[in-house]
Amino acid sequence: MEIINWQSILESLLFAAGDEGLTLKHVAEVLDVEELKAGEIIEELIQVYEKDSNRGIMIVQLAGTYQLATKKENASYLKRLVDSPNTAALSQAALETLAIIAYKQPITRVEIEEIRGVKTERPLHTLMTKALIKEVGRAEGTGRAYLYGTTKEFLDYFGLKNIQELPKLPDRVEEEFVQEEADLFFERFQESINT
Amino acid sequence: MEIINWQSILESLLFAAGDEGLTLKHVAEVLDVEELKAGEIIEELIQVYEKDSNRGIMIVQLAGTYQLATKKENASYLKRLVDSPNTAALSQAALETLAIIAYKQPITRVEIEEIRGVKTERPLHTLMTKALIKEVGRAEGTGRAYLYGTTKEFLDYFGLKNIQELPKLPDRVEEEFVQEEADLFFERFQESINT
Amino acid sequence: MIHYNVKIDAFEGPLDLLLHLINTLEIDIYDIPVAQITEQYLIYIKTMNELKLDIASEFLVMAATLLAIKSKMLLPKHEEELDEFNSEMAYEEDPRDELVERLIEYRKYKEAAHDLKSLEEERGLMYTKPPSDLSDLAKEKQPEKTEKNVTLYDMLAAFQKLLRRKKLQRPLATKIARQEISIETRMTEIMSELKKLKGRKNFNDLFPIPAKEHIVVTFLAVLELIKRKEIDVEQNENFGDIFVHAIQEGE
Repeated sequence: MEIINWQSILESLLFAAGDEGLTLKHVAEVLDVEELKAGEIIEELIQVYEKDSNRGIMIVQLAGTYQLATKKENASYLKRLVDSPNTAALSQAALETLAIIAYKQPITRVEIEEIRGVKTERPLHTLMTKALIKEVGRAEGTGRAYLYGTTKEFLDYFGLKNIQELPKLPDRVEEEFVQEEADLFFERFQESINT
Repeated sequence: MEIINWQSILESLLFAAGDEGLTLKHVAEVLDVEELKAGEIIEELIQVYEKDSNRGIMIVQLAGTYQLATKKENASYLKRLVDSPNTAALSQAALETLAIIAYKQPITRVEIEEIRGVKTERPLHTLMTKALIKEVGRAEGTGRAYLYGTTKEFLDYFGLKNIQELPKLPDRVEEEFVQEEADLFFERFQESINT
Repeated sequence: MIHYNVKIDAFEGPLDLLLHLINTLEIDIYDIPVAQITEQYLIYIKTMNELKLDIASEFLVMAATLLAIKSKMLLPKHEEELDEFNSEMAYEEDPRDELVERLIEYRKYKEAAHDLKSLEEERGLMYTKPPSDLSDLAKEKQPEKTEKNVTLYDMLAAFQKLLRRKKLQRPLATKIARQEISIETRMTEIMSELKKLKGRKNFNDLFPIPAKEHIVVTFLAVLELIKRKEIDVEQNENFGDIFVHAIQEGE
C-alpha cells in the first residue's frame, strides 16, 4: 500500500491557497477523505507547527477557513522588509495592479482584487501617490465604488504615446489556445463520426 | 543575550515575499547580517526542508531570487485545488524561437529566421507579450534591426536560477529524437497518398 | 470562422519537414540521397496543394533549392577539374553541404526547444503564492524612493506572472451546474438554427464565438445531438468540409 503523506500535502495546499484559505470541507474534498479525517490531519499539522519553534509560519483559523500566516514574533523583520529601500520601487504587487488597470480600465478595487486574489489597497495607494493611476469615476449600483484608470504620467513613465500603444496580449494568447483546442476537438469529432 | 531564531524569521520573510522572491542581498539587509551569513542561514533552511519529508514546501532559486514553492510530488493534489493557469503552454514555434534566442542572444529576427527557415514574426510577438524576451538593443549596419534577448521572467518561467543553468546546447542530436515526434498529419498525409 | 487546416503547423517549416522525411526514410543526414528526398518533398507539397492548404512560400523556395541541388548532383564532373583539385576539395564542393549544415543547425535548436518544453512542464508542478499584503506593517508615510528603471517589460512580466499564478477553483458543484445549462442551451440554439435554415450548415459555422468555453460547449452539444439522433453529419470527401443538418421527423 502506498503511504500518503497527508501533512506534506496539506502544507502544500494551504501554502498555495494563500490568503483565501481553505475550509474543512474543501480540504476533505481535495484530499478525498471524510471531514472527520481531514480535521484530524489539520489538527496534527497545527500541533507540529506549534511544537517546532524554528517554524516561521503557523496555521490560523479565520472566517471559517484555515490559512497559513507568518508568526507574530517575526513582525519586526517583516516591517523591515516592507520598508526596505531595496524593495523594488514598484513592487510586483503594484506592477500587477497597474497592469490590470491599464488593460481593464475603468475598473473598481473589488474587481482588481478578484483578479489578483489578494487585497490591493496598498498597491493602489502607491500607484496613486506616484500619479500613475487616478479615480476616473464611480461605478453604478450600490456602493458606487471608485473606478480607476491610468494617467498621462503612466504613458510618460513607460514611454508610450497613447494607451493604444500598450502591447496587445490576452487576445493573442486566447487565439492560439483556441486554435489548439479546436484541432483537438476536430480530431475527436472525426473519430466519433467515423465509428 | 537574546537568541535570534534565524530560521523562523527567514521562513516568515520568504512566505511573505511570495513569488516576488528575495535576493541574497535583500535577505542580508533585512536580517541585518553579512551576505555570507545570510547565505548560510538560507542554506540551513534548504537543508531542513529537504530532510523533513513531512514538509510540503521547499526553497527554490528562480531568476536570482529565493522563493518558497510547493513540492513537486504534491502536484496532483494541487491540481484538484486550483484551476489550471490562464495561459496555455508555449507552442512549438514559440519554443523553437525562444531556444534560438536563449542560446544566441543578442540576435535579430532575420538571423532567427535563417535558422528556422520560416517567418518568425508571430512567435516573436507572442514571446514579447509573455515577457519572455525583450528588445535589448539594435544591430549595427543598415536597417539597425532590433536585437532580442531573454528576460528575468524567462528564467522564472522555466525554473532557472540564472542563464548559465540552461541545459547545454546539444551538438549531435540523437537520431530517435525527431523520430518520436510522430504527428498525426504526416500519418494522414501518408494515408492519403497511398490511397 | 475557424480554419481547421492548421495541421500544416505540424511542421514548423521546410527544414522541419525535411528532418521528418530524413528520419522516416532512415536516411543518413550527412549523405542525403537528394533525388529520393526531393521526390518525397514534392509529393508532400502536391498533397498539401490538393488538400487546399495554404503553402507557405518557404516550402516552395525549399522545393526549388532541392531541385537545384539535384540537378547539380547530376552534372558530370569535368576531368580537368578533378585533376586540378584533390578529392578532399571535391568533397567540400558537394552541393548538399549548405543544406546539411542548415539542417544540423536547425535540429540543434529543435532539440533545445524540446528541453525547454520539459523545463516548462517541470516548473508547472511547483505552485507559488502571491506576496502577502503587509500594509498594516508599513510606515504611515511612503518614503520617497529613488526610481529604479521600471520598464514596460517589468509591467508585462508582472502581469504574466499573475496570469500564470494558479487560482483557487470555485466550488465544484456550481461549476458543473453552470456547464450543464450551457450545453443544453447550446443544443437548443443549434437545433433552432438548423431548423430555420431548412438545409445543411457547415460545421465550422457552428463556432462563431472564438472563446474556448463556447467551442467546447458547442462541440459537446453537437456530439449529444448526434447521439440523440437529432442531427446528422455528412462529409463528402476525406478532409472535406463537414455539414450538419437536422433530422426531420420520420426520416
